[in-house]
Amino acid sequence: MIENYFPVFVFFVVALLFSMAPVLLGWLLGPRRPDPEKLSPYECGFEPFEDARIRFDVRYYLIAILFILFDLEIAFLFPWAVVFKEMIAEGTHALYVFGTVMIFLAVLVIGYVVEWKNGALDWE
Amino acid sequence: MAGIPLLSLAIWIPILGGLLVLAVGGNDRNAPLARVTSLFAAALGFAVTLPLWFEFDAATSALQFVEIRDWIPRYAVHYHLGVDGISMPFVLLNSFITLIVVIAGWEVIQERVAQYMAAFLIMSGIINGIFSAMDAVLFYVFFEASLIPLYLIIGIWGGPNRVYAAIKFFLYTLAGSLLMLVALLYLFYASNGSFEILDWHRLPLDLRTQQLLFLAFLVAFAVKVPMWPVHTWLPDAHVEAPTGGSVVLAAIALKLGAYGFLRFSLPIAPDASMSFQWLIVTLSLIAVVYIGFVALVQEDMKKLVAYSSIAHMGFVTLGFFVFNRLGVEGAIVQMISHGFVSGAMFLCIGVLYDRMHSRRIADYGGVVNVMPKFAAFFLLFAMANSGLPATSGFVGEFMVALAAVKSNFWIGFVAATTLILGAAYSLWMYKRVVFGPVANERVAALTDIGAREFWMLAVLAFFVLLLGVYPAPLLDVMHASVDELLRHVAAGKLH
Amino acid sequence: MEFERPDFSLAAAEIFVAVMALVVMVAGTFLRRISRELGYALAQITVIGAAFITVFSVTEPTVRYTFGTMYVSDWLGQVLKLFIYLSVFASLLYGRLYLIERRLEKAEYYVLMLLSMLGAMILVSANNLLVLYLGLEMMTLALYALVAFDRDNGLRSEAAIKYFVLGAISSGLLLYGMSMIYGATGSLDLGTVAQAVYLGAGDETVLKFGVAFLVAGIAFKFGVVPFHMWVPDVYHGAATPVTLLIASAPKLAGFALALRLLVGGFFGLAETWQPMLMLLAVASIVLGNLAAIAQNNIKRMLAYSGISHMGFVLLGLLAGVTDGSHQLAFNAYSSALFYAVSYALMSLASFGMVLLLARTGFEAEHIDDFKGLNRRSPWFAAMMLFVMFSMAGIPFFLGFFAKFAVLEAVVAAGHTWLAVLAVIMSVIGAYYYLRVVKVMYFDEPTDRTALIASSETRVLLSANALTLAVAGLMPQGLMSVCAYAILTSF
Amino acid sequence: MLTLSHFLVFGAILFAISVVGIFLNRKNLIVLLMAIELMLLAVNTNFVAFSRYLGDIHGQIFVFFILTVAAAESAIGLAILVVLFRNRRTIHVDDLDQLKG
Amino acid sequence: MMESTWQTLASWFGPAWPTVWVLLKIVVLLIPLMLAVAYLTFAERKVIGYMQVRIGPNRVGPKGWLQPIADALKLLFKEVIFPTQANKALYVIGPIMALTPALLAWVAIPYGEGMWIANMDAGVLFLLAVTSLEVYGIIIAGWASNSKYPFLGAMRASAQMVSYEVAMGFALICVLLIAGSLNFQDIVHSQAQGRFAQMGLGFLSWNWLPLLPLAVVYFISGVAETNRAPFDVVEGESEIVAGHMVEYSGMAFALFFLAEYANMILVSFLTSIFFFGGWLSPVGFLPDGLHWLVIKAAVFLFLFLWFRATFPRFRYDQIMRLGWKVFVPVTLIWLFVVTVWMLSPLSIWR
Repeated sequence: MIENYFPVFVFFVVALLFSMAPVLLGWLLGPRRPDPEKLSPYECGFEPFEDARIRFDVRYYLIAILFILFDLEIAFLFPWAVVFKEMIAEGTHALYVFGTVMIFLAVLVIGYVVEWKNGALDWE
Repeated sequence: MAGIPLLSLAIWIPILGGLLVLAVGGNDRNAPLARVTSLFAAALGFAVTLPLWFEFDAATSALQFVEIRDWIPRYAVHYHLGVDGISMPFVLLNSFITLIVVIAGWEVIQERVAQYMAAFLIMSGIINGIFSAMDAVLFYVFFEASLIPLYLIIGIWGGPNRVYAAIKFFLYTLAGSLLMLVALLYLFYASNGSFEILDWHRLPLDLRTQQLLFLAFLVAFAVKVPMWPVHTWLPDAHVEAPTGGSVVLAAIALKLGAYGFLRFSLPIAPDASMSFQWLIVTLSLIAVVYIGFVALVQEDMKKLVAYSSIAHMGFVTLGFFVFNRLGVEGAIVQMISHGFVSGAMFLCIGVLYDRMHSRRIADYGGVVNVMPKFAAFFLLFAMANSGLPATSGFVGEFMVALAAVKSNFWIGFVAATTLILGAAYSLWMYKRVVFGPVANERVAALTDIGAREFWMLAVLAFFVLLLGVYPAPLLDVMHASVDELLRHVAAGKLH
Repeated sequence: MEFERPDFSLAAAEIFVAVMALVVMVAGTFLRRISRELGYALAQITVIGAAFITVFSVTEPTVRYTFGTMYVSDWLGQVLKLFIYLSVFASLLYGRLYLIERRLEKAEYYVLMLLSMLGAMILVSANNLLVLYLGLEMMTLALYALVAFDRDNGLRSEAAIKYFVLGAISSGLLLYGMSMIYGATGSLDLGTVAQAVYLGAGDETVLKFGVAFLVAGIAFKFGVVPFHMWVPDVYHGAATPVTLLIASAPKLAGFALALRLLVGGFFGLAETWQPMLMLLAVASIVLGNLAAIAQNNIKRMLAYSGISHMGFVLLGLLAGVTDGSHQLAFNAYSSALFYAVSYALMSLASFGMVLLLARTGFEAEHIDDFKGLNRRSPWFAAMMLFVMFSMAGIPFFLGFFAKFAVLEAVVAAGHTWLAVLAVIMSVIGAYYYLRVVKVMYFDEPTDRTALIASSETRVLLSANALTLAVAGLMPQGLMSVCAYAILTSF
Repeated sequence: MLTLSHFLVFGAILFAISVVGIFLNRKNLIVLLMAIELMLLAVNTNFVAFSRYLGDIHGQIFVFFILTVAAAESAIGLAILVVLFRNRRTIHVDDLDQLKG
Repeated sequence: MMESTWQTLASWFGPAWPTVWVLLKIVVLLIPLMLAVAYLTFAERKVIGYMQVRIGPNRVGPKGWLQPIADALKLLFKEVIFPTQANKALYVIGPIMALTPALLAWVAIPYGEGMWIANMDAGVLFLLAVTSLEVYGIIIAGWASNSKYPFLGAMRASAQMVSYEVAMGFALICVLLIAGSLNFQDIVHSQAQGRFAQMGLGFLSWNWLPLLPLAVVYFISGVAETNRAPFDVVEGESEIVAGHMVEYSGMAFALFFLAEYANMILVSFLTSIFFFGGWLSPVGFLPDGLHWLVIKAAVFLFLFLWFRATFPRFRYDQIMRLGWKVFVPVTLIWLFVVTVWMLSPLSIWR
């Protein structure tokens, strides 16, 4: 079981090296002629006039929050999805489990509907 | 009279009366109605206590008029009322004083009349509860609850510095009583789940436990009495309280502490009481002598009487801790007498204050010229306060002094100085206020007491004199109970 | 696969509340125009309905388990739940006008209220570390949002973030403790854990570590010193109806948490947690009372006073650890329960009074805002007087008997010095309660406007305060309910 | 090879880092939120390690729920943070000083 | 003969052999992958060129076949600019964090019956975990640049990516329901069953037919995930130039590029595996094999290019609406349908 993950580790190292190598190469091979104009942040030709880490739209936060919640709902569905077929095959409690998951999904859907209705999903 | 729960009536009639007063006279427009209702309630409250005296069986030390009912079964707490020869007179005294206070506040109080009257009535009921409770929790509940009305009385209708005085009063007494609570809980635990005071009297305890309990009780009661050095709240409270408040404070509230000694400290921790005799006696003597001197230099009449109260209460505790019948009975008589006398003194000062709005001795002089009737009463009470013969003050002080001499000459000797000091501060104050030329125009403009004040003082004067010349009935009532108490104390618990 | 279908009827109240919370949410979304009245009405119906279910669904005082052994239905739970309903009910009722005046009366508010109530209910009935944690989080998450609900108010959001951060830390501590416990005993089920602890199974060091973390987590939730930093800020910063809720229902639920974890689960490790509780209790009683004196804001003052009250609850809990005397232990736990319930009642009334005085644009948060209340409304001044004296523990009020019961247990457990310390601190505590009475009765009013309140609020608030007096005259009923609850649940 | 105690020590280190992070950080509330997440991560490590060690699945289920709750928690935390920032224009820990007394 | 060759090899390396073996496999994977990436860029230009009736690059090498190589060399010799206000460390980490997961995801992909680098039981989970990490690369890059356009671009990109991940997740749930496993091999095997497969019409047994809406959702979400046209507002030139890559140059910039194209290929592979039977042959008389997978993926890659040539760029709000208000409900409904279907007697997955 754990042996299956050994290639993953090796691959990870390779992928990391493979990603770092070009940067290193580019840095070695490319010229370096810095000048202040070139190194200043891109601003369509204007001088940068305020901190770039400006406040951004609160809707991004909203999206992030929605994503976290939905993603976790999905995470909860994964185990069920994997065993559900087997449960049907065995015939034990499949309907009961189905009911449980449907309640779970119903709650999710209610939340979703409320969000929709309250405009949380709009990006106007 | 059997079957009628007299003690319950004595407790609940004033309390319910007080609530009724609040209900009918909540608004100051209804003040007259509030006054009449409260007078009625106070009179009824006093009336139901009278049978206690007449039906009392002086031959026994057992509790009488007993009522017992479950209250909090979970902690075996009972609604257990009963009086013996020691507590019964106080119930009467309290109900009587309440009546007087209601009358005294009749015209003087113009603001929030109903609340004023209700506070006194409720307090009266609560104090009756303290004197008749035979269950420790019931006692404690009443004991602490009595703080609330008095706190409000001082704080609302008091003088300029009333807030400080009220809070100081409250916290001092609360601090004391909470330690008592721990002691009570300990006794509950030690007695395997009983809050019956009488059970505790029989509870065997070792000396060390007794001493700790005694100290816990001492803190509670010493503050209440008040004993030197925890007396400092009293002058403040007295000075700031309205007349009625001072009267109740001096006449009744101070007795609670002393009563506590008789009901708790002595019988529950008899051996500790013996072992701490030196402490109490010393403190009492300090109170008597030092406070006597302090009283002498007061400029404020109320303060002076307040200090004199402390001195007198020193006498009471002294009487308890000489452990003989004469001393204890003398102390009780002294308490009753002091109830009348100090109450009367404060009423007299109140009479002056209502007219002059000053309590400074220096503001007065020659009052006798404009208020002859008042001056006569005042003289009588001042004499009683200094313990002159034929007044009630003499009986108690004499008995205690005699008992002290019997126990130890020097104690008696020191104690006796109170007679001199008492005479000094009372009569000197009287002289400065009443005699001499008319001090100023405001004094000249004073009017003599009216009928209401006259009868009020007259009744008190009657009792002061009656008790002074014929104390026997009072003593008869308490003999049996005091004997039983002393026998119990002498027997001790360490066998 | 072993599988047993759970008995849902035992959790009927929870299910009902959960469904209703969703109903309120959907109704509030789709019936926006009438959602205000509807939200309020539905929320109250839910609370009352849940109370009915709780009362009628379990009549036998037996301990029953469902969802495996994850969920327990016993009288302790029932009693606590009923008081939780009462807290929420009162918070909704007292806070109604306040919310309308501040335009905060939205369906979401009621949803959050119901969810936090649901969390508290689950917490109260949990018999498994996981369920305990879930209930706790459900309750507190809803509370965080409630605190921040008035989103244009800087104080609210500051309070919310403080509550959130410290609450999250406390959950972390609690969880860390739970993981240790799990590791040492191999189970999340409290019964199994208790057995393992009793039998001495598992690594003792790990267990003790775990218990220490658990106690810290519980202390955070209780808001006892030294984990109390959030309490005054949150009480102060939150909208008063929310404060009212925070000061009542979560304390009851927290009590259940402490009782079920420490007593139900780790009684065998009492010698580890008892000294910790002692330390916490003493520190809270001392610091809570001392700090309350300095407060001018009544909500802060009540917060510190709450800290000291929680110290008393802990005293009751720790007093249950005696040398094997079941009688004394029962006494101690029922006294702690009694104290917690009494405190909830008192704090409902106290914040109810703050709400009563508040009006549009005016919060009545300062003690001075109570000035001369006796002139403005003698009746409510008297009610506040009841509350204050009850909190101070003066007799004829419930608060006295609460202290009485706890101190009795403490003395019986042989910790007389603790009792002495507690009463000394109570005297100091009395000072600030007296101050409120002082401003109400002794000072002249600066503000003579008449009190604005709906008649329901007036009635319930009066009833609430009068309960303190009536239960003070006849405490037996409440005491025996608490005792019976403890007796039948362990 | 890796033993249980390795994981526990790892968890403890994570936990300690997060606690230190919480109490030393006076600058940024976001960092605080991250520290809290780290704390939960430490807990999860413990649970998973114990679960594997005990051969009991419940610990892993607990982790599942912790993850969920952590997400809900950070959702609410972020929401509060946004509201706070709107009101105060700052998320510095030291600037949270309106409530005191 | 083969056996003995392996044994000889293995004996040369001793205990290091497993590592070497894995490395070999990785190299065998990575080289074609990189070539594919390189020539995908070329193909894109050519395909779009032809679609727009132009020729596309044709100068470097025969018919322009060396164009990708030239591009790579050019980028290699460009200066890597570090803007003055950038957070240097994060600035470098950004592109690395974008590419590493894009490559790492390939470790889980199966290439044929028993052909894998790592055969994980939780393969799908691993894949989801790794691909989710890519957002970090973009966010870090945008943040580290400390410049407005990259920052806004990064915000947009990440919001868009996470939005579509929800729909993708729900779509995957259905696939897992049918497969009853998180293992890629099992997922493919599950598509080889059913009445049609027995009839030799394998392609009708594949998931795309019963899960048609989900297949569409999945692939389109994949397009959005990779920030490709028409969802390429991240680098909408007219608004925010090149989004999170504005400040990058040289090889640092190339990494993002590599990541993007690697992801395109990955999405194509995944769509093939989840919904189109992976390496399974569409009809019974043809053998299964890697070539089928490659062909299927190539079709989807072509779709990528076709989309780009055909559709105008969506507005950001349209993108969000599509993700949240169309795809999520569709997947939820289909999830319900599939579940009921599975329980019903009409279930085709018994």
